[in-house]
Amino acid sequence: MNGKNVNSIELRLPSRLGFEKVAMSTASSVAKLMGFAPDRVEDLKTAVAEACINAMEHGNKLDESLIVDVILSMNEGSLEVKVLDTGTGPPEGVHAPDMDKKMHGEEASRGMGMFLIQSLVDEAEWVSAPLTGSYARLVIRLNNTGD
Amino acid sequence: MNGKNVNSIELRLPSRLGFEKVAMSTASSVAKLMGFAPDRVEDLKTAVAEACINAMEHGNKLDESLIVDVILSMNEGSLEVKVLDTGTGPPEGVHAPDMDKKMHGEEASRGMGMFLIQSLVDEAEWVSAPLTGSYARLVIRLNNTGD
Amino acid sequence: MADSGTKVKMEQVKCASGDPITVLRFAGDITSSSEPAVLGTYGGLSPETSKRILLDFSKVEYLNSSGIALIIQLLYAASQKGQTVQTFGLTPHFQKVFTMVGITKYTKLYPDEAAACAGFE
Amino acid sequence: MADSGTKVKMEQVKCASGDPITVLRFAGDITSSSEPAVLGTYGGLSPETSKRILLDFSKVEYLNSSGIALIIQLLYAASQKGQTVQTFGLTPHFQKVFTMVGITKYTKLYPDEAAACAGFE
Ligand SMILES: Nc1ncnc2c1ncn2[C@@H]1O[C@H](COP(=O)(O)OP(=O)(O)O)[C@@H](O)[C@H]1O
Ligand SMILES: Nc1ncnc2c1ncn2[C@@H]1O[C@H](COP(=O)(O)OP(=O)(O)O)[C@@H](O)[C@H]1O
Repeated sequence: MNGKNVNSIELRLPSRLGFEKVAMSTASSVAKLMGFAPDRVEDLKTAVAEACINAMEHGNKLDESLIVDVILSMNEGSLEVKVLDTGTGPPEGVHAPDMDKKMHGEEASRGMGMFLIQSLVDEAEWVSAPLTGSYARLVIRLNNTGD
Repeated sequence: MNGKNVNSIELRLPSRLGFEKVAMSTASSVAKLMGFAPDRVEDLKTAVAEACINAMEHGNKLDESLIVDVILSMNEGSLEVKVLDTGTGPPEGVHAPDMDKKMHGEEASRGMGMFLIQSLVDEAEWVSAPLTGSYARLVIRLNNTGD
Repeated sequence: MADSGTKVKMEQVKCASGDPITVLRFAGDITSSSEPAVLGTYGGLSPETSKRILLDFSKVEYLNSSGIALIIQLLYAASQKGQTVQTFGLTPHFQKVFTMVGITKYTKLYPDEAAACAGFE
Repeated sequence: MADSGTKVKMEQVKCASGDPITVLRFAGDITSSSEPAVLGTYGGLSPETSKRILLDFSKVEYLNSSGIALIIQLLYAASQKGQTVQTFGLTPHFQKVFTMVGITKYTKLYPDEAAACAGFE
Protein backbone atom coordinates (compact mmCIF):
# COMPACT_ATOMS: atom_id res chain seq x y z
CA MET A 1 0.00 0.00 0.00
CA ASN A 2 1.18 3.49 -0.78
CA GLY A 3 1.93 5.06 2.60
CA LYS A 4 0.86 8.40 1.21
CA ASN A 5 -2.68 7.31 0.54
CA VAL A 6 -4.49 9.09 3.34
CA ASN A 7 -7.82 7.52 2.42
CA SER A 8 -6.78 3.88 2.57
CA ILE A 9 -6.91 1.43 5.43
CA GLU A 10 -5.15 -1.90 5.10
CA LEU A 11 -5.79 -5.17 6.89
CA ARG A 12 -3.48 -8.16 6.58
CA LEU A 13 -4.74 -11.60 7.61
CA PRO A 14 -3.21 -15.09 7.62
CA SER A 15 -5.17 -17.51 5.41
CA ARG A 16 -7.16 -19.15 8.18
CA LEU A 17 -10.89 -19.76 7.70
CA GLY A 18 -12.74 -17.77 10.30
CA PHE A 19 -10.46 -14.73 10.04
CA GLU A 20 -12.74 -13.38 7.32
CA LYS A 21 -14.87 -12.25 10.25
CA VAL A 22 -12.14 -9.78 11.21
CA ALA A 23 -12.26 -8.37 7.68
CA MET A 24 -16.06 -8.11 7.96
CA SER A 25 -15.76 -6.09 11.18
CA THR A 26 -13.08 -3.81 9.78
CA ALA A 27 -15.00 -3.18 6.56
CA SER A 28 -18.23 -2.68 8.46
CA SER A 29 -16.65 -0.11 10.71
CA VAL A 30 -15.18 1.82 7.75
CA ALA A 31 -18.54 1.75 5.95
CA LYS A 32 -20.31 3.03 9.07
CA LEU A 33 -17.78 5.87 9.42
CA MET A 34 -18.59 6.79 5.82
CA GLY A 35 -22.31 6.86 6.57
CA PHE A 36 -23.52 3.76 4.71
CA ALA A 37 -27.00 2.56 5.67
CA PRO A 38 -27.20 -0.64 7.77
CA ASP A 39 -28.51 -2.80 4.89
CA ARG A 40 -25.64 -1.74 2.65
CA VAL A 41 -23.19 -2.51 5.45
CA GLU A 42 -24.66 -6.03 5.55
CA ASP A 43 -24.22 -6.37 1.77
CA LEU A 44 -20.61 -5.28 2.08
CA LYS A 45 -19.90 -7.63 4.99
CA THR A 46 -21.12 -10.68 3.07
CA ALA A 47 -19.23 -9.64 -0.08
CA VAL A 48 -16.00 -9.05 1.84
CA ALA A 49 -16.37 -12.36 3.70
CA GLU A 50 -16.85 -14.29 0.46
CA ALA A 51 -13.90 -12.56 -1.21
CA CYS A 52 -11.64 -13.30 1.78
CA ILE A 53 -12.73 -16.95 1.94
CA ASN A 54 -11.98 -17.35 -1.78
CA ALA A 55 -8.60 -15.65 -1.37
CA MET A 56 -7.71 -17.96 1.53
CA GLU A 57 -9.12 -21.13 0.03
CA HIS A 58 -8.51 -20.88 -3.72
CA GLY A 59 -5.85 -18.16 -3.98
CA ASN A 60 -3.64 -19.09 -1.02
CA LYS A 61 -4.70 -22.78 -0.84
CA LEU A 62 -5.28 -22.45 2.90
CA ASP A 63 -1.55 -22.01 3.53
CA GLU A 64 -1.77 -20.02 6.75
CA SER A 65 1.61 -18.42 6.21
CA LEU A 66 0.24 -16.67 3.10
CA ILE A 67 -1.40 -13.33 3.72
CA VAL A 68 -4.74 -12.05 2.49
CA ASP A 69 -4.44 -8.32 2.07
CA VAL A 70 -7.59 -6.23 2.33
CA ILE A 71 -7.29 -2.62 1.17
CA LEU A 72 -10.21 -0.31 1.90
CA SER A 73 -10.13 2.94 -0.07
CA MET A 74 -12.54 5.67 0.89
CA ASN A 75 -13.56 7.93 -1.95
CA GLU A 76 -15.99 10.82 -2.04
CA GLY A 77 -19.10 8.77 -2.72
CA SER A 78 -17.88 5.20 -2.59
CA LEU A 79 -15.86 2.60 -0.78
CA GLU A 80 -13.57 0.30 -2.76
CA VAL A 81 -12.31 -2.93 -1.25
CA LYS A 82 -9.51 -4.92 -2.82
CA VAL A 83 -8.90 -8.44 -1.53
CA LEU A 84 -5.49 -9.69 -2.64
CA ASP A 85 -4.06 -13.18 -2.54
CA THR A 86 -0.92 -14.84 -3.88
CA GLY A 87 -2.67 -17.03 -6.47
CA THR A 88 -3.53 -16.70 -10.13
CA GLY A 89 -7.13 -15.61 -9.75
CA PRO A 90 -10.36 -17.38 -10.73
CA PRO A 91 -10.02 -19.22 -14.05
CA GLU A 92 -13.57 -18.39 -15.10
CA GLY A 93 -16.05 -15.56 -14.79
CA VAL A 94 -18.98 -15.34 -12.44
CA HIS A 95 -21.37 -18.27 -12.59
CA ALA A 96 -24.99 -17.77 -11.49
CA PRO A 97 -26.17 -20.70 -9.40
CA ASP A 98 -28.80 -22.90 -11.01
CA MET A 99 -30.90 -24.05 -8.11
CA ASP A 100 -32.84 -26.57 -10.17
CA LYS A 101 -29.60 -28.26 -11.18
CA LYS A 102 -28.37 -28.12 -7.59
CA MET A 103 -31.64 -29.67 -6.44
CA HIS A 104 -31.24 -32.49 -8.94
CA GLY A 105 -27.64 -33.15 -8.04
CA GLU A 106 -26.44 -31.94 -11.45
CA GLU A 107 -24.44 -29.02 -10.06
CA ALA A 108 -22.31 -28.77 -6.91
CA SER A 109 -24.17 -27.24 -4.00
CA ARG A 110 -21.28 -24.77 -3.60
CA GLY A 111 -20.06 -22.17 -6.10
CA MET A 112 -22.13 -19.17 -5.07
CA GLY A 113 -19.46 -16.88 -3.62
CA MET A 114 -18.53 -14.86 -6.67
CA PHE A 115 -22.20 -14.63 -7.69
CA LEU A 116 -23.12 -13.26 -4.27
CA ILE A 117 -20.28 -10.74 -4.34
CA GLN A 118 -21.37 -9.49 -7.75
CA SER A 119 -25.03 -9.34 -6.74
CA LEU A 120 -24.45 -7.52 -3.45
CA VAL A 121 -22.07 -4.73 -4.46
CA ASP A 122 -22.27 -2.01 -7.11
CA GLU A 123 -19.13 -3.06 -8.95
CA ALA A 124 -17.10 -6.27 -8.80
CA GLU A 125 -14.16 -7.43 -10.82
CA TRP A 126 -11.46 -10.08 -10.54
CA VAL A 127 -8.00 -9.17 -11.69
CA SER A 128 -5.57 -12.00 -12.33
CA ALA A 129 -1.94 -11.08 -12.04
CA PRO A 130 -0.08 -14.36 -11.71
CA LEU A 131 3.25 -12.72 -10.93
CA THR A 132 2.22 -10.19 -8.33
CA GLY A 133 -0.87 -11.92 -6.99
CA SER A 134 -4.52 -11.49 -7.88
CA TYR A 135 -7.37 -9.61 -6.39
CA ALA A 136 -11.10 -9.19 -6.20
CA ARG A 137 -12.17 -5.56 -6.33
CA LEU A 138 -15.54 -4.49 -4.95
CA VAL A 139 -17.14 -1.08 -4.86
CA ILE A 140 -20.21 0.08 -2.99
CA ARG A 141 -21.62 3.54 -3.57
CA LEU A 142 -23.17 5.84 -1.04
CA ASN A 143 -25.95 7.07 -3.33
CA ASN A 144 -27.09 3.54 -4.11
CA THR A 145 -29.72 2.43 -1.63
CA GLY A 146 -29.37 -1.26 -2.59
CA ASP A 147 -31.65 -3.59 -4.44
CA MET B 1 5.16 -7.63 9.97
CA ASN B 2 6.71 -11.00 9.41
CA GLY B 3 4.60 -12.64 6.70
CA LYS B 4 5.28 -15.99 8.34
CA ASN B 5 3.56 -15.09 11.56
CA VAL B 6 0.37 -17.08 11.19
CA ASN B 7 -1.07 -15.70 14.42
CA SER B 8 -0.78 -12.02 13.64
CA ILE B 9 -3.26 -9.67 12.05
CA GLU B 10 -2.13 -6.22 10.99
CA LEU B 11 -4.14 -3.06 10.47
CA ARG B 12 -2.67 0.09 8.94
CA LEU B 13 -4.48 3.40 9.40
CA PRO B 14 -3.78 6.98 8.32
CA SER B 15 -3.41 9.35 11.29
CA ARG B 16 -6.91 10.76 11.19
CA LEU B 17 -8.86 11.13 14.42
CA GLY B 18 -11.94 8.94 14.20
CA PHE B 19 -10.12 6.08 12.47
CA GLU B 20 -9.29 4.66 15.89
CA LYS B 21 -12.85 3.29 15.72
CA VAL B 22 -11.75 0.98 12.92
CA ALA B 23 -8.96 -0.33 15.15
CA MET B 24 -11.51 -0.82 17.94
CA SER B 25 -13.72 -2.93 15.65
CA THR B 26 -10.83 -4.98 14.35
CA ALA B 27 -9.44 -5.64 17.82
CA SER B 28 -12.89 -6.40 19.17
CA SER B 29 -13.51 -8.94 16.45
CA VAL B 30 -10.16 -10.67 17.07
CA ALA B 31 -10.83 -10.77 20.82
CA LYS B 32 -14.29 -12.25 20.24
CA LEU B 33 -12.81 -14.93 17.95
CA MET B 34 -10.42 -15.78 20.78
CA GLY B 35 -13.30 -16.12 23.22
CA PHE B 36 -12.80 -13.05 25.41
CA ALA B 37 -15.78 -12.11 27.59
CA PRO B 38 -17.76 -9.00 26.56
CA ASP B 39 -16.44 -6.84 29.43
CA ARG B 40 -12.83 -7.65 28.53
CA VAL B 41 -13.58 -6.81 24.91
CA GLU B 42 -14.79 -3.39 26.12
CA ASP B 43 -11.58 -2.91 28.12
CA LEU B 44 -9.52 -3.77 25.06
CA LYS B 45 -11.53 -1.48 22.78
CA THR B 46 -10.97 1.55 25.02
CA ALA B 47 -7.27 0.75 25.47
CA VAL B 48 -6.73 0.29 21.71
CA ALA B 49 -8.64 3.51 20.95
CA GLU B 50 -6.51 5.52 23.40
CA ALA B 51 -3.27 4.03 22.07
CA CYS B 52 -4.28 4.82 18.48
CA ILE B 53 -5.31 8.38 19.35
CA ASN B 54 -1.95 8.95 21.07
CA ALA B 55 -0.06 7.46 18.12
CA MET B 56 -1.95 9.75 15.70
CA GLU B 57 -1.85 12.85 17.83
CA HIS B 58 1.48 12.76 19.67
CA GLY B 59 3.50 10.23 17.65
CA ASN B 60 2.48 11.21 14.13
CA LYS B 61 1.46 14.81 14.97
CA LEU B 62 -1.82 14.34 13.09
CA ASP B 63 0.02 14.12 9.77
CA GLU B 64 -2.53 12.02 7.87
CA SER B 65 0.10 10.67 5.52
CA LEU B 66 1.79 8.93 8.46
CA ILE B 67 0.53 5.46 9.24
CA VAL B 68 -0.48 4.01 12.59
CA ASP B 69 0.26 0.33 12.50
CA VAL B 70 -1.75 -1.98 14.75
CA ILE B 71 -0.43 -5.52 15.11
CA LEU B 72 -2.64 -8.03 16.87
CA SER B 73 -0.84 -11.21 17.93
CA MET B 74 -2.91 -14.12 19.13
CA ASN B 75 -1.16 -16.35 21.61
CA GLU B 76 -2.40 -19.39 23.47
CA GLY B 77 -3.91 -17.54 26.39
CA SER B 78 -3.51 -13.90 25.49
CA LEU B 79 -3.85 -11.22 22.86
CA GLU B 80 -1.02 -8.72 22.36
CA VAL B 81 -1.64 -5.45 20.55
CA LYS B 82 1.19 -3.24 19.39
CA VAL B 83 0.32 0.27 18.22
CA LEU B 84 3.22 1.77 16.29
CA ASP B 85 3.81 5.34 15.20
CA THR B 86 6.69 7.25 13.64
CA GLY B 87 7.50 9.39 16.68
CA THR B 88 9.87 9.13 19.60
CA GLY B 89 7.42 7.77 22.17
CA PRO B 90 6.08 9.36 25.36
CA PRO B 91 8.77 11.32 27.21
CA GLU B 92 7.45 10.29 30.62
CA GLY B 93 5.85 7.30 32.27
CA VAL B 94 2.23 6.82 33.10
CA HIS B 95 0.66 9.59 35.15
CA ALA B 96 -2.38 8.81 37.30
CA PRO B 97 -4.94 11.60 37.01
CA ASP B 98 -5.44 13.69 40.15
CA MET B 99 -9.09 14.59 40.02
CA ASP B 100 -8.82 17.07 42.89
CA LYS B 101 -6.14 18.99 41.02
CA LYS B 102 -8.19 18.81 37.83
CA MET B 103 -11.21 20.11 39.74
CA HIS B 104 -9.20 23.02 41.05
CA GLY B 105 -7.71 23.89 37.68
CA GLU B 106 -4.23 22.86 38.83
CA GLU B 107 -3.89 20.05 36.31
CA ALA B 108 -5.03 19.82 32.69
CA SER B 109 -8.36 18.08 32.30
CA ARG B 110 -6.74 15.81 29.70
CA GLY B 111 -3.86 13.37 30.21
CA MET B 112 -5.76 10.21 31.12
CA GLY B 113 -5.10 8.05 28.06
CA MET B 114 -1.99 6.20 29.16
CA PHE B 115 -3.44 5.75 32.65
CA LEU B 116 -6.61 4.22 31.22
CA ILE B 117 -4.63 1.90 28.96
CA GLN B 118 -2.55 0.69 31.88
CA SER B 119 -5.59 0.27 34.12
CA LEU B 120 -7.70 -1.61 31.58
CA VAL B 121 -5.26 -4.21 30.24
CA ASP B 122 -3.12 -6.85 31.96
CA GLU B 123 0.19 -5.54 30.67
CA ALA B 124 1.11 -2.21 29.10
CA GLU B 125 4.44 -0.80 28.07
CA TRP B 126 5.72 1.99 25.87
CA VAL B 127 8.81 1.36 23.83
CA SER B 128 10.63 4.37 22.43
CA ALA B 129 12.70 3.68 19.36
CA PRO B 130 13.38 7.08 17.82
CA LEU B 131 14.92 5.63 14.66
CA THR B 132 12.41 2.94 13.77
CA GLY B 133 9.33 4.42 15.42
CA SER B 134 7.82 3.79 18.82
CA TYR B 135 5.02 1.68 20.08
CA ALA B 136 2.60 1.01 22.87
CA ARG B 137 2.27 -2.67 23.67
CA LEU B 138 -0.82 -4.00 25.43
CA VAL B 139 -1.66 -7.52 26.51
CA ILE B 140 -4.95 -8.94 27.72
CA ARG B 141 -5.14 -12.45 29.07
CA LEU B 142 -7.94 -14.93 28.64
CA ASN B 143 -7.77 -16.27 32.20
CA ASN B 144 -8.10 -12.81 33.69
CA THR B 145 -11.74 -11.97 34.25
CA GLY B 146 -11.04 -8.26 34.71
CA ASP B 147 -11.24 -6.04 37.73
CA MET C 1 -8.86 -20.15 19.71
CA ALA C 2 -12.47 -20.28 20.85
CA ASP C 3 -14.61 -21.61 18.02
CA SER C 4 -18.09 -20.20 18.16
CA GLY C 5 -19.06 -23.18 15.95
CA THR C 6 -22.50 -24.30 14.98
CA LYS C 7 -25.03 -25.25 17.58
CA VAL C 8 -28.17 -27.14 16.68
CA LYS C 9 -31.12 -28.20 18.80
CA MET C 10 -33.77 -30.62 17.61
CA GLU C 11 -37.32 -30.17 18.85
CA GLN C 12 -40.70 -31.72 18.13
CA VAL C 13 -43.65 -29.31 18.06
CA LYS C 14 -47.23 -29.55 16.85
CA CYS C 15 -48.89 -27.16 14.46
CA ALA C 16 -52.44 -25.88 14.91
CA SER C 17 -53.83 -28.87 12.97
CA GLY C 18 -52.00 -31.20 15.36
CA ASP C 19 -49.50 -32.50 12.80
CA PRO C 20 -46.04 -33.10 14.25
CA ILE C 21 -43.22 -30.81 13.10
CA THR C 22 -39.50 -31.32 13.60
CA VAL C 23 -37.68 -28.06 14.28
CA LEU C 24 -33.92 -27.71 13.79
CA ARG C 25 -32.83 -24.64 15.74
CA PHE C 26 -29.44 -23.45 14.56
CA ALA C 27 -27.24 -21.06 16.51
CA GLY C 28 -23.76 -19.61 16.06
CA ASP C 29 -22.09 -19.85 12.66
CA ILE C 30 -23.10 -21.86 9.59
CA THR C 31 -19.97 -22.30 7.48
CA SER C 32 -17.98 -25.00 5.69
CA SER C 33 -17.26 -26.62 9.05
CA SER C 34 -20.96 -27.03 9.89
CA GLU C 35 -21.50 -30.25 7.95
CA PRO C 36 -21.89 -32.46 11.04
CA ALA C 37 -24.28 -29.98 12.66
CA VAL C 38 -26.42 -29.43 9.57
CA LEU C 39 -26.33 -32.68 7.58
CA GLY C 40 -25.45 -34.93 10.51
CA THR C 41 -28.43 -33.72 12.52
CA TYR C 42 -30.72 -33.91 9.52
CA GLY C 43 -29.46 -37.42 8.74
CA GLY C 44 -30.47 -38.57 12.22
CA LEU C 45 -34.14 -37.79 11.56
CA SER C 46 -36.43 -40.57 10.43
CA PRO C 47 -38.13 -39.78 7.10
CA GLU C 48 -41.29 -41.47 8.42
CA THR C 49 -41.77 -39.44 11.57
CA SER C 50 -40.18 -36.19 10.29
CA LYS C 51 -42.35 -35.32 7.31
CA ARG C 52 -42.42 -31.63 8.16
CA ILE C 53 -39.15 -29.89 8.98
CA LEU C 54 -38.71 -26.34 10.17
CA LEU C 55 -35.32 -24.60 10.00
CA ASP C 56 -34.93 -21.89 12.65
CA PHE C 57 -32.17 -19.38 11.82
CA SER C 58 -33.11 -16.79 14.42
CA LYS C 59 -30.01 -17.43 16.56
CA VAL C 60 -27.55 -17.69 13.68
CA GLU C 61 -24.83 -15.04 13.88
CA TYR C 62 -22.89 -15.69 10.70
CA LEU C 63 -23.81 -17.55 7.54
CA ASN C 64 -21.67 -17.77 4.42
CA SER C 65 -22.03 -19.33 0.99
CA SER C 66 -20.50 -22.63 2.13
CA GLY C 67 -23.07 -22.74 4.91
CA ILE C 68 -25.84 -22.01 2.42
CA ALA C 69 -24.50 -24.89 0.30
CA LEU C 70 -25.09 -27.23 3.26
CA ILE C 71 -28.67 -25.98 3.55
CA ILE C 72 -29.10 -26.71 -0.17
CA GLN C 73 -27.81 -30.24 0.39
CA LEU C 74 -30.30 -30.66 3.21
CA LEU C 75 -33.13 -29.41 0.97
CA TYR C 76 -32.01 -31.76 -1.80
CA ALA C 77 -31.98 -34.77 0.54
CA ALA C 78 -35.36 -33.78 1.98
CA SER C 79 -36.93 -33.45 -1.47
CA GLN C 80 -35.69 -36.96 -2.29
CA LYS C 81 -37.39 -38.33 0.79
CA GLY C 82 -40.64 -36.44 0.33
CA GLN C 83 -40.14 -34.19 3.35
CA THR C 84 -41.35 -30.57 3.35
CA VAL C 85 -38.97 -27.91 4.71
CA GLN C 86 -39.94 -24.40 5.82
CA THR C 87 -37.60 -21.70 7.04
CA PHE C 88 -37.86 -18.81 9.47
CA GLY C 89 -35.77 -16.40 11.49
CA LEU C 90 -33.50 -15.17 8.70
CA THR C 91 -32.54 -11.49 8.88
CA PRO C 92 -33.80 -9.33 6.01
CA HIS C 93 -30.27 -9.43 4.59
CA PHE C 94 -30.18 -13.23 4.47
CA GLN C 95 -33.75 -13.41 3.18
CA LYS C 96 -32.42 -11.34 0.29
CA VAL C 97 -29.38 -13.62 -0.12
CA PHE C 98 -31.53 -16.80 -0.09
CA THR C 99 -33.80 -15.21 -2.69
CA MET C 100 -30.80 -14.17 -4.85
CA VAL C 101 -29.43 -17.69 -5.08
CA GLY C 102 -32.89 -19.12 -5.77
CA ILE C 103 -33.37 -21.29 -2.69
CA THR C 104 -36.85 -19.87 -2.22
CA LYS C 105 -38.07 -22.20 -4.95
CA TYR C 106 -37.42 -25.10 -2.57
CA THR C 107 -38.15 -23.68 0.87
CA LYS C 108 -40.45 -20.82 1.83
CA LEU C 109 -39.11 -18.12 4.13
CA TYR C 110 -41.39 -17.05 6.96
CA PRO C 111 -40.97 -14.16 9.37
CA ASP C 112 -41.54 -16.26 12.50
CA GLU C 113 -42.25 -19.72 13.83
CA ALA C 114 -46.04 -19.37 13.97
CA ALA C 115 -46.24 -18.27 10.34
CA ALA C 116 -43.84 -21.04 9.28
CA CYS C 117 -45.94 -23.67 11.12
CA ALA C 118 -49.09 -22.39 9.50
CA GLY C 119 -47.29 -22.71 6.16
CA PHE C 120 -47.42 -26.51 6.42
CA GLU C 121 -51.23 -26.52 6.34
CA MET D 1 -17.07 11.29 5.42
CA ALA D 2 -20.21 11.13 7.55
CA ASP D 3 -19.36 12.37 11.00
CA SER D 4 -21.52 10.72 13.61
CA GLY D 5 -20.60 13.75 15.80
CA THR D 6 -22.04 14.65 19.13
CA LYS D 7 -25.71 15.36 19.53
CA VAL D 8 -27.07 17.07 22.60
CA LYS D 9 -30.62 17.85 23.64
CA MET D 10 -31.47 20.15 26.52
CA GLU D 11 -34.60 19.46 28.52
CA GLN D 12 -36.22 20.80 31.68
CA VAL D 13 -37.81 18.21 33.94
CA LYS D 14 -39.08 18.28 37.52
CA CYS D 15 -38.08 15.87 40.23
CA ALA D 16 -40.53 14.36 42.70
CA SER D 17 -40.05 17.30 45.06
CA GLY D 18 -40.96 19.68 42.23
CA ASP D 19 -37.50 21.20 41.89
CA PRO D 20 -36.54 21.96 38.30
CA ILE D 21 -33.76 19.90 36.73
CA THR D 22 -31.89 20.62 33.52
CA VAL D 23 -31.08 17.47 31.58
CA LEU D 24 -28.37 17.36 28.92
CA ARG D 25 -29.02 14.31 26.77
CA PHE D 26 -25.93 13.37 24.81
CA ALA D 27 -25.96 11.07 21.80
CA GLY D 28 -23.37 9.86 19.30
CA ASP D 29 -19.69 10.34 20.11
CA ILE D 30 -18.02 12.37 22.87
CA THR D 31 -14.46 13.07 21.74
CA SER D 32 -12.01 15.95 21.38
CA SER D 33 -14.30 17.51 18.78
CA SER D 34 -17.27 17.65 21.15
CA GLU D 35 -16.29 20.89 22.89
CA PRO D 36 -19.11 22.97 21.34
CA ALA D 37 -21.68 20.29 22.13
CA VAL D 38 -20.53 19.71 25.70
CA LEU D 39 -19.12 23.03 26.97
CA GLY D 40 -21.04 25.22 24.52
CA THR D 41 -24.37 23.75 25.57
CA TYR D 42 -23.44 23.91 29.25
CA GLY D 43 -22.27 27.51 28.83
CA GLY D 44 -25.71 28.47 27.51
CA LEU D 45 -27.38 27.49 30.76
CA SER D 46 -28.10 30.15 33.36
CA PRO D 47 -26.47 29.36 36.72
CA GLU D 48 -29.57 30.82 38.42
CA THR D 49 -32.21 28.66 36.78
CA SER D 50 -30.04 25.57 36.26
CA LYS D 51 -28.97 24.65 39.76
CA ARG D 52 -29.44 20.93 39.19
CA ILE D 53 -27.95 19.37 36.07
CA LEU D 54 -28.39 15.82 34.89
CA LEU D 55 -26.06 14.31 32.28
CA ASP D 56 -27.71 11.54 30.25
CA PHE D 57 -25.20 9.25 28.54
CA SER D 58 -27.65 6.52 27.57
CA LYS D 59 -27.46 7.27 23.84
CA VAL D 60 -23.69 7.79 23.71
CA GLU D 61 -22.02 5.31 21.37
CA TYR D 62 -18.36 6.20 21.82
CA LEU D 63 -16.57 8.09 24.56
CA ASN D 64 -12.81 8.53 24.81
CA SER D 65 -10.45 10.19 27.28
CA SER D 66 -10.60 13.54 25.48
CA GLY D 67 -14.39 13.40 25.77
CA ILE D 68 -14.10 12.58 29.46
CA ALA D 69 -11.78 15.60 29.80
CA LEU D 70 -14.62 17.79 28.52
CA ILE D 71 -16.97 16.32 31.11
CA ILE D 72 -14.37 17.13 33.77
CA GLN D 73 -14.23 20.73 32.52
CA LEU D 74 -18.01 20.89 32.73
CA LEU D 75 -17.92 19.55 36.29
CA TYR D 76 -15.21 22.04 37.21
CA ALA D 77 -17.21 24.97 35.83
CA ALA D 78 -20.36 23.73 37.55
CA SER D 79 -18.61 23.39 40.90
CA GLN D 80 -17.42 27.01 40.54
CA LYS D 81 -21.00 28.17 40.02
CA GLY D 82 -22.51 26.08 42.79
CA GLN D 83 -24.42 23.78 40.46
CA THR D 84 -24.94 20.09 41.29
CA VAL D 85 -24.37 17.54 38.52
CA GLN D 86 -25.59 13.96 38.48
CA THR D 87 -24.94 11.38 35.82
CA PHE D 88 -26.82 8.38 34.43
CA GLY D 89 -26.98 6.04 31.47
CA LEU D 90 -23.30 5.06 31.37
CA THR D 91 -22.61 1.45 30.40
CA PRO D 92 -21.00 -0.71 33.10
CA HIS D 93 -17.71 -0.32 31.21
CA PHE D 94 -17.81 3.46 31.35
CA GLN D 95 -19.02 3.46 34.95
CA LYS D 96 -15.79 1.57 35.62
CA VAL D 97 -13.74 4.05 33.57
CA PHE D 98 -15.30 7.08 35.34
CA THR D 99 -14.54 5.43 38.66
CA MET D 100 -10.95 4.64 37.63
CA VAL D 101 -10.15 8.26 36.80
CA GLY D 102 -11.83 9.49 39.99
CA ILE D 103 -14.67 11.54 38.52
CA THR D 104 -17.09 9.88 40.89
CA LYS D 105 -15.86 12.19 43.61
CA TYR D 106 -17.51 15.07 41.74
CA THR D 107 -20.57 13.52 40.15
CA LYS D 108 -22.55 10.49 41.25
CA LEU D 109 -23.35 7.80 38.70
CA TYR D 110 -26.91 6.50 38.70
CA PRO D 111 -28.38 3.56 36.80
CA ASP D 112 -31.31 5.51 35.38
CA GLU D 113 -33.02 8.88 35.21
CA ALA D 114 -35.44 8.31 38.08
CA ALA D 115 -32.64 7.32 40.46
CA ALA D 116 -30.51 10.25 39.31
CA CYS D 117 -33.41 12.71 39.87
CA ALA D 118 -34.00 11.27 43.31
CA GLY D 119 -30.30 11.80 43.97
CA PHE D 120 -30.83 15.58 44.06
CA GLU D 121 -33.09 15.34 47.08
N1 LIG E 1 -9.31 -15.73 -5.26
C1 LIG E 1 -9.42 -16.80 -6.10
N2 LIG E 1 -8.32 -17.39 -6.60
C2 LIG E 1 -8.40 -18.48 -7.42
N3 LIG E 1 -9.58 -19.01 -7.80
C3 LIG E 1 -10.72 -18.46 -7.34
C4 LIG E 1 -10.71 -17.33 -6.46
N4 LIG E 1 -12.00 -17.00 -6.20
C5 LIG E 1 -12.76 -17.91 -6.85
N5 LIG E 1 -12.02 -18.77 -7.54
C6 LIG E 1 -12.47 -19.91 -8.40
O1 LIG E 1 -13.81 -19.67 -8.79
C7 LIG E 1 -14.65 -20.74 -8.35
C8 LIG E 1 -16.02 -20.20 -7.93
O2 LIG E 1 -15.89 -19.45 -6.73
P1 LIG E 1 -17.16 -19.19 -5.83
O3 LIG E 1 -18.26 -18.73 -6.71
O4 LIG E 1 -16.78 -18.23 -4.76
O5 LIG E 1 -17.58 -20.60 -5.25
P2 LIG E 1 -16.80 -21.64 -4.32
O6 LIG E 1 -15.71 -20.88 -3.63
O7 LIG E 1 -17.87 -22.13 -3.38
O8 LIG E 1 -16.30 -22.71 -5.23
C9 LIG E 1 -13.89 -21.42 -7.23
O9 LIG E 1 -14.24 -22.78 -7.08
C10 LIG E 1 -12.45 -21.24 -7.69
O10 LIG E 1 -12.11 -22.23 -8.61
N1 LIG F 1 2.53 7.63 21.06
C1 LIG F 1 3.05 8.70 21.71
N2 LIG F 1 4.08 9.40 21.16
C2 LIG F 1 4.59 10.48 21.78
N3 LIG F 1 4.12 10.95 22.96
C3 LIG F 1 3.11 10.32 23.55
C4 LIG F 1 2.52 9.16 22.97
N4 LIG F 1 1.52 8.74 23.79
C5 LIG F 1 1.51 9.60 24.83
N5 LIG F 1 2.45 10.55 24.70
C6 LIG F 1 2.77 11.67 25.64
O1 LIG F 1 2.25 11.35 26.91
C7 LIG F 1 1.33 12.36 27.33
C8 LIG F 1 0.18 11.73 28.11
O2 LIG F 1 -0.63 10.96 27.26
P1 LIG F 1 -2.10 10.57 27.69
O3 LIG F 1 -2.06 10.08 29.08
O4 LIG F 1 -2.64 9.62 26.70
O5 LIG F 1 -2.92 11.93 27.69
P2 LIG F 1 -3.24 12.99 26.55
O6 LIG F 1 -3.05 12.30 25.23
O7 LIG F 1 -4.64 13.39 26.81
O8 LIG F 1 -2.25 14.13 26.75
C9 LIG F 1 0.88 13.05 26.07
O9 LIG F 1 0.45 14.36 26.31
C10 LIG F 1 2.14 12.98 25.23
O10 LIG F 1 3.02 14.01 25.56
